[in-house]
Amino acid sequence: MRFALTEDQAALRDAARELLARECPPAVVRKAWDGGAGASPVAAVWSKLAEMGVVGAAVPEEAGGLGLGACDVVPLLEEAGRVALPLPLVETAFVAGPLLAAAGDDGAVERLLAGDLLVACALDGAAEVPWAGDADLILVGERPGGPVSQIVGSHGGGATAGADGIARFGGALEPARSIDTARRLGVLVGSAASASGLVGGDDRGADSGPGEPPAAVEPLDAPNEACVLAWQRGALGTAGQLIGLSRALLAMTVTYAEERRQFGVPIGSFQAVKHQLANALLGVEFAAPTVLRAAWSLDSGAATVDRDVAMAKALASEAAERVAATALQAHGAIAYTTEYDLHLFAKRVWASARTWGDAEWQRARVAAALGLN
Amino acid sequence: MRFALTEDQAALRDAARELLARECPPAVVRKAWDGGAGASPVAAVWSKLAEMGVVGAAVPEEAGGLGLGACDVVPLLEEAGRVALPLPLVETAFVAGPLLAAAGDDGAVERLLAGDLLVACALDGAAEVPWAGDADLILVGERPGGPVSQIVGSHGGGATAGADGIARFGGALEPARSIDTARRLGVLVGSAASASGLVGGDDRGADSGPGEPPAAVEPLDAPNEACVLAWQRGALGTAGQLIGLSRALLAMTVTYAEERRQFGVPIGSFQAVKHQLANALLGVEFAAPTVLRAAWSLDSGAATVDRDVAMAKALASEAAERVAATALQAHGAIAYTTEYDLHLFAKRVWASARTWGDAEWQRARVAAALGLN
Amino acid sequence: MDLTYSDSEQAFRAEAREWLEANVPDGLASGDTAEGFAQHLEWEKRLYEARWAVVSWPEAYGGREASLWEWLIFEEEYYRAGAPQRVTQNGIFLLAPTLFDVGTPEQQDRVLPRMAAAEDLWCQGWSEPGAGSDLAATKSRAVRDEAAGGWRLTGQKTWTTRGAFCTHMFGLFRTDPESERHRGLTYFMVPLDAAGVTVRGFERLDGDEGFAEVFLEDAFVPDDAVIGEVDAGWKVAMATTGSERGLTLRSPGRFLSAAERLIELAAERGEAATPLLRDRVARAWIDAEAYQLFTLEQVTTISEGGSPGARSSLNKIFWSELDVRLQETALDLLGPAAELDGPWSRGFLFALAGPIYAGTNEIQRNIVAERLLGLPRK
Amino acid sequence: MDLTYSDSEQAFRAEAREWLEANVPDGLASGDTAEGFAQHLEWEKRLYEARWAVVSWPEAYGGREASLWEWLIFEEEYYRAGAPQRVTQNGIFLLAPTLFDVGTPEQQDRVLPRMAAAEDLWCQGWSEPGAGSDLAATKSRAVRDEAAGGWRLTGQKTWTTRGAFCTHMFGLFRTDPESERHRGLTYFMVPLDAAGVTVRGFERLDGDEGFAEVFLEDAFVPDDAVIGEVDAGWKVAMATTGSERGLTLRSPGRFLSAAERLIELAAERGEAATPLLRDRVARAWIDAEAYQLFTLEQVTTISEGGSPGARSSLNKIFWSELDVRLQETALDLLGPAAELDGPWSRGFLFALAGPIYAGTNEIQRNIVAERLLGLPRK
Repeated sequence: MRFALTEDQAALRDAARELLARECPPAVVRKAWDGGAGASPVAAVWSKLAEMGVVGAAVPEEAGGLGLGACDVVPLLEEAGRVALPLPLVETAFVAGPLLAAAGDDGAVERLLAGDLLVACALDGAAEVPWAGDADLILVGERPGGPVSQIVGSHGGGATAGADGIARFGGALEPARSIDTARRLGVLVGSAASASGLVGGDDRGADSGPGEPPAAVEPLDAPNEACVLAWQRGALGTAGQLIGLSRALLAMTVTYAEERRQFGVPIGSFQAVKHQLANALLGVEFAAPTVLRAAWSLDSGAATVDRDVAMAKALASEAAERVAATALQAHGAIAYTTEYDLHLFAKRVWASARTWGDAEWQRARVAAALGLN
Repeated sequence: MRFALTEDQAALRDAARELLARECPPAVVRKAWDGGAGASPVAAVWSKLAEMGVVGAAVPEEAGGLGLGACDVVPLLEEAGRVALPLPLVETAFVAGPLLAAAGDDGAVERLLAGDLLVACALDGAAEVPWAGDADLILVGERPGGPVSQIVGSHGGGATAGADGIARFGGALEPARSIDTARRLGVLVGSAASASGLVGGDDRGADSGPGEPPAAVEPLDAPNEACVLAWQRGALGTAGQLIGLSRALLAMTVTYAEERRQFGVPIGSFQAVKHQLANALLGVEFAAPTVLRAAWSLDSGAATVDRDVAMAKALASEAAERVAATALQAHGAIAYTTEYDLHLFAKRVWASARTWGDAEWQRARVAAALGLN
Repeated sequence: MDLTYSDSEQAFRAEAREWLEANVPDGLASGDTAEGFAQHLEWEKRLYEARWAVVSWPEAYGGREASLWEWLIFEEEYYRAGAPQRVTQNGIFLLAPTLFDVGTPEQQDRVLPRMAAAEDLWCQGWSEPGAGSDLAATKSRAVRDEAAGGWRLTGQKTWTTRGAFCTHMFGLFRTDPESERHRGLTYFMVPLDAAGVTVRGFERLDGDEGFAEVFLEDAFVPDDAVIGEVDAGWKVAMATTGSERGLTLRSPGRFLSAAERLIELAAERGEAATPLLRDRVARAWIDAEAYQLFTLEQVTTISEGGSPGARSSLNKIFWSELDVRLQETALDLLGPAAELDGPWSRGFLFALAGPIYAGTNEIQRNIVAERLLGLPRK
Repeated sequence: MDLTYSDSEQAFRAEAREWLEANVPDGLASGDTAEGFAQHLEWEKRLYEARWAVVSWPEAYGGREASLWEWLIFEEEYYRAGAPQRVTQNGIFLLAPTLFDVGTPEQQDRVLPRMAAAEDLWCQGWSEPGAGSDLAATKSRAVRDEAAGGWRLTGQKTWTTRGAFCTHMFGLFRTDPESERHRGLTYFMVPLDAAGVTVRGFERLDGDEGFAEVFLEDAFVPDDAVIGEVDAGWKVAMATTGSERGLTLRSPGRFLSAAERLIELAAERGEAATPLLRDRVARAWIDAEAYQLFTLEQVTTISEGGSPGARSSLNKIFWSELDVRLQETALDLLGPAAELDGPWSRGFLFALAGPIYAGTNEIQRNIVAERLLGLPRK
């Protein structure tokens, strides 16, 4: 029994942290708000992550990746959260990487490893697709009614950017404005329905319902099990990112509370501020171990993995939302402006807490696993 | 439009407050913990309330009462809460008084007015009957599935105390220990079922299901409408009591926080204590007007009365539970002893918040009224 | 106890409802953008022409001398009709009550009619970079210019709502350079086109240019720009916060109508509106009702000559936190669609300001604890 | 990362489970009543005889030299088996760690075996009427009696758990009469049958006589009753709170087993367990799991030579508030039956003490803010 990162895991995480701190300060995040993944300093961050092996970290060694497990990768995703990385690292590196490899799509994997493939996911039947505006490939699927998630795949193919791949959906994907502009949100028009008609994995031969899949959509040749794992990685990776976002928001707020003086003292010396921040920290510190445990469950093929991932995402979502609210309140008016960096992190929290299953939905999965429904 | 007590209402309330402060200090409440309603100073409180007209306040004038409405009586019940009156004033004066009058049971009304009749209620199908140990008459009924409450009646008759009347239920009523011993809890044995077989009001002729009513149970000859109103008065009166209990707990805690010094200052000067108490007050101050409004709705026969009562009980229950928790925490260890008076009030809160419909159940009624289910 | 409206109040409601139904415009851009602000000004002028801009003011200034009850009714109808935000509100709700209380007749006649007609547009100049919650830390100063018969203002105000679109500002300046904290401050009115005044707009959380910084460098204002006594600005500013007109009552109508929209949203969301979410919707509606009832109690008190005093802090805490909970519930009903820039996400971001501005809720809780409960300051 | 138990740990678990299944008694009265305490003492002696009383202690003192992991396993099995409360716990978890750290070998040999065997029964004497949260306000004093080779203790201790049933007390006394606050305090062990000591039991919230006041009047204790240096009692007492053995880890097993019982209760309640209540049950279970995982992290740190330090305050806040939420959920599941004096209402009343004792959660939050987040004290 040893519940802590290995030295190797910690070293890799520290290297990623260092790279991201250097390459992706808030000024770079702001570039993505305006120009997306293609904006020059943003694209460079992705290249460096690819060079370092982070983008291909979860791709099996035989497919050219680092072949790392969730216990290795989730700490990296926390680091991505810590800088509010304005790129789909969870979706590309953690969801798509192993899934495309499982589907045997060597071409896509090669591009992914080279840093030439950005992936967006809409795996819960929702019409909103974060990162769609920058994606070369979009994974579409349905939120599971039962305990096992189905993954539905479609890849745009070709090295062209988003628009081309999207056109092949048949349906239209219209750009939409997220509160977090960096997320380059797209909305599948007329297509929560049409997307959910595209059943992939082992079910792809089944009757696909009223909407025939548009010809250009290629089902993903991945086994059901790989699809289930991909969904779990998406939720878990997002939970990890939320932990990182929370830690960044807390750090920012503590620094401000030490510096900002009102009534002749630092505002951080007021007990009301102290206790609010203590509560915020409490949420994060008790969510973080559940995230790491879920990673272990995923890596070790534990029977409880679905429940463990659900618990982790539920706690991480709630913790991050509390941190965001507390951070804003402790800052006061200054954080209510977009000139201050806090909003870059807080908006990512508000958006991602509700994707990959929000807290209540994930708790319901836990309840089901406990026989409570 | 004028949302405040009239001068008369305020004067009556003040008179009751004065009487109760004088006659029912915590030392008297403690007597009831040991000896129930019969203990000498406790019985005297009831006599004085009867003399003052409080016990018969809601009985129509033509039946010998004061003929007052809910807007007059609810403030009195708040005062009863303020001293943690260890007697079933809500049940006797507010639920039973007008109901027995509506049923034309002159004998019972007469005894009630004279202060010779204590009434317990189990109107929600629960087996637990607060105040049963002291009751001369027990009203039994079912919690409504729909928006209209059914009242099921049975009176013990005779001037004898609880045990005799109870025996006439057919089923057994066994004494049970409540966390609030003053409530003289009884449990209907084998009889959530048998009690709910006794359908009263207009439905009393209907098939009463598998369990025939025991012969000794006399259905109450009151119209359905009177039964519905009785249920509403029970929930509303309890809400009022909870407001009074909350105010007493708050006052007690503020006094202590001013006096108790730790770290060289009054503990009430710590911002953490201040904000917890401010939150507790907030709950009470926003619950109280909903209680008064529900009283108005009852008196004016508003179509929204059921919703208004539900909202009042929900908010008053939650507010009181928060106050009780805050009061205990702010006091610390001293309030965790039965030698200190706080527990007399807190335990009444914990018990009565969950009778006459707890907060969640009452909110569900509001949701139903809003078309939310 | 009487929870019914009189015939004349009901007639007032009917008149307001009818007019609003016929006149409320649709699809205005946000009033906190340059384009939207212009659109909202047109609406303000329409309100003024129909005498709905300042219902509780004297007729001479464009009002209807409405009672507080009628004001509440109007607000209820206003929100019920989904009418636009009031871009004039900081003048009407913050400056005007002070002028009614302590302004000279000349000041009232000069300022109020143009304010009502949305000819002069007022923003507040309370906060400074170093003075947010701690308003008494105000550093901006006013130096006497005896020769010119006025004052020269220097300093920086910030987080000034819609400052970039307004024509005038009111706020506190330190007139006694030796003074500290609450003493030696004076309440000024400043035209933003005065020489030495620079306004820079900047973005709020929702991306609208709703804030401004106002830089003053030796900007001249005449003596009649001072409200109340020189050096007594703190008292002047605070006097009206607890008073009738300066109650800064957030209209219950706002939250009641938001709760109704939330109920509609829950209905639209069908199965996605789980029992837990429906319970939260019911809570939001109940809280809006409780807020309404609390307000009715307060208005009764005021109508009978009382003052809400520190109880207005309860008011502020409750509405601002109720608003956040309500908007959060909407986002959770929307799920993944919550991040779309739209009315609900904007409502959420807007609500987040509530617990911060007009005295943070931490300050308000101190007031509740110390002034209502009587807990010791130290 | 390795979340599996070794073969020997699994064997340890199996042995503990088997023994507990065969030996755990049923239907003991509360250990906080005179009758129940006697019953619990019998249980303690049985635990001791089977060497389960103090698993982590050296074999010489009746332990098994169990690792922290094994201790966690034992606790998990203990709660899983529904075994009785440990009436000896204040000695074992509060005094013993201090003796292991700074006691003399003579003190260890004299005190620990009898503590393990439940022959001496220890209660704590921290709080005084004027010193609750503010332990440094301790007024009870010890005066040197050079001739007799010891100290004379005078003062009053209170809120002493099970004091009326114990034989010994440990606590702080002021040995330097000139000293203030944390200085000049000394850590003493006091036999409660010493001349000059009077114990008065009184009721806790649940009606059990679980508390006592201890009055000392010139009670004599010899020099070997002092733990650590004279006047260094504060340091002695605090040193072990952050250390391994004095971690005062609340065993995760306790909350995991309570959460399991809650799930059973929800099942029993059928329809009355609404979706909202079921969600709260799931929350309680999730929180208990999170607490378990947090503890595993802490034990990993400690096993590798680290110290949890101020992080143990996170621990205290979390378990105590989780416990209250869990018990409240049970009461809400029970509805009108919640007021019955029974295991759940007692569990609720017991849980309410959690945020108060062992440093109120207000104090703990200060520690978290100041020592973990680094916020300024003043």
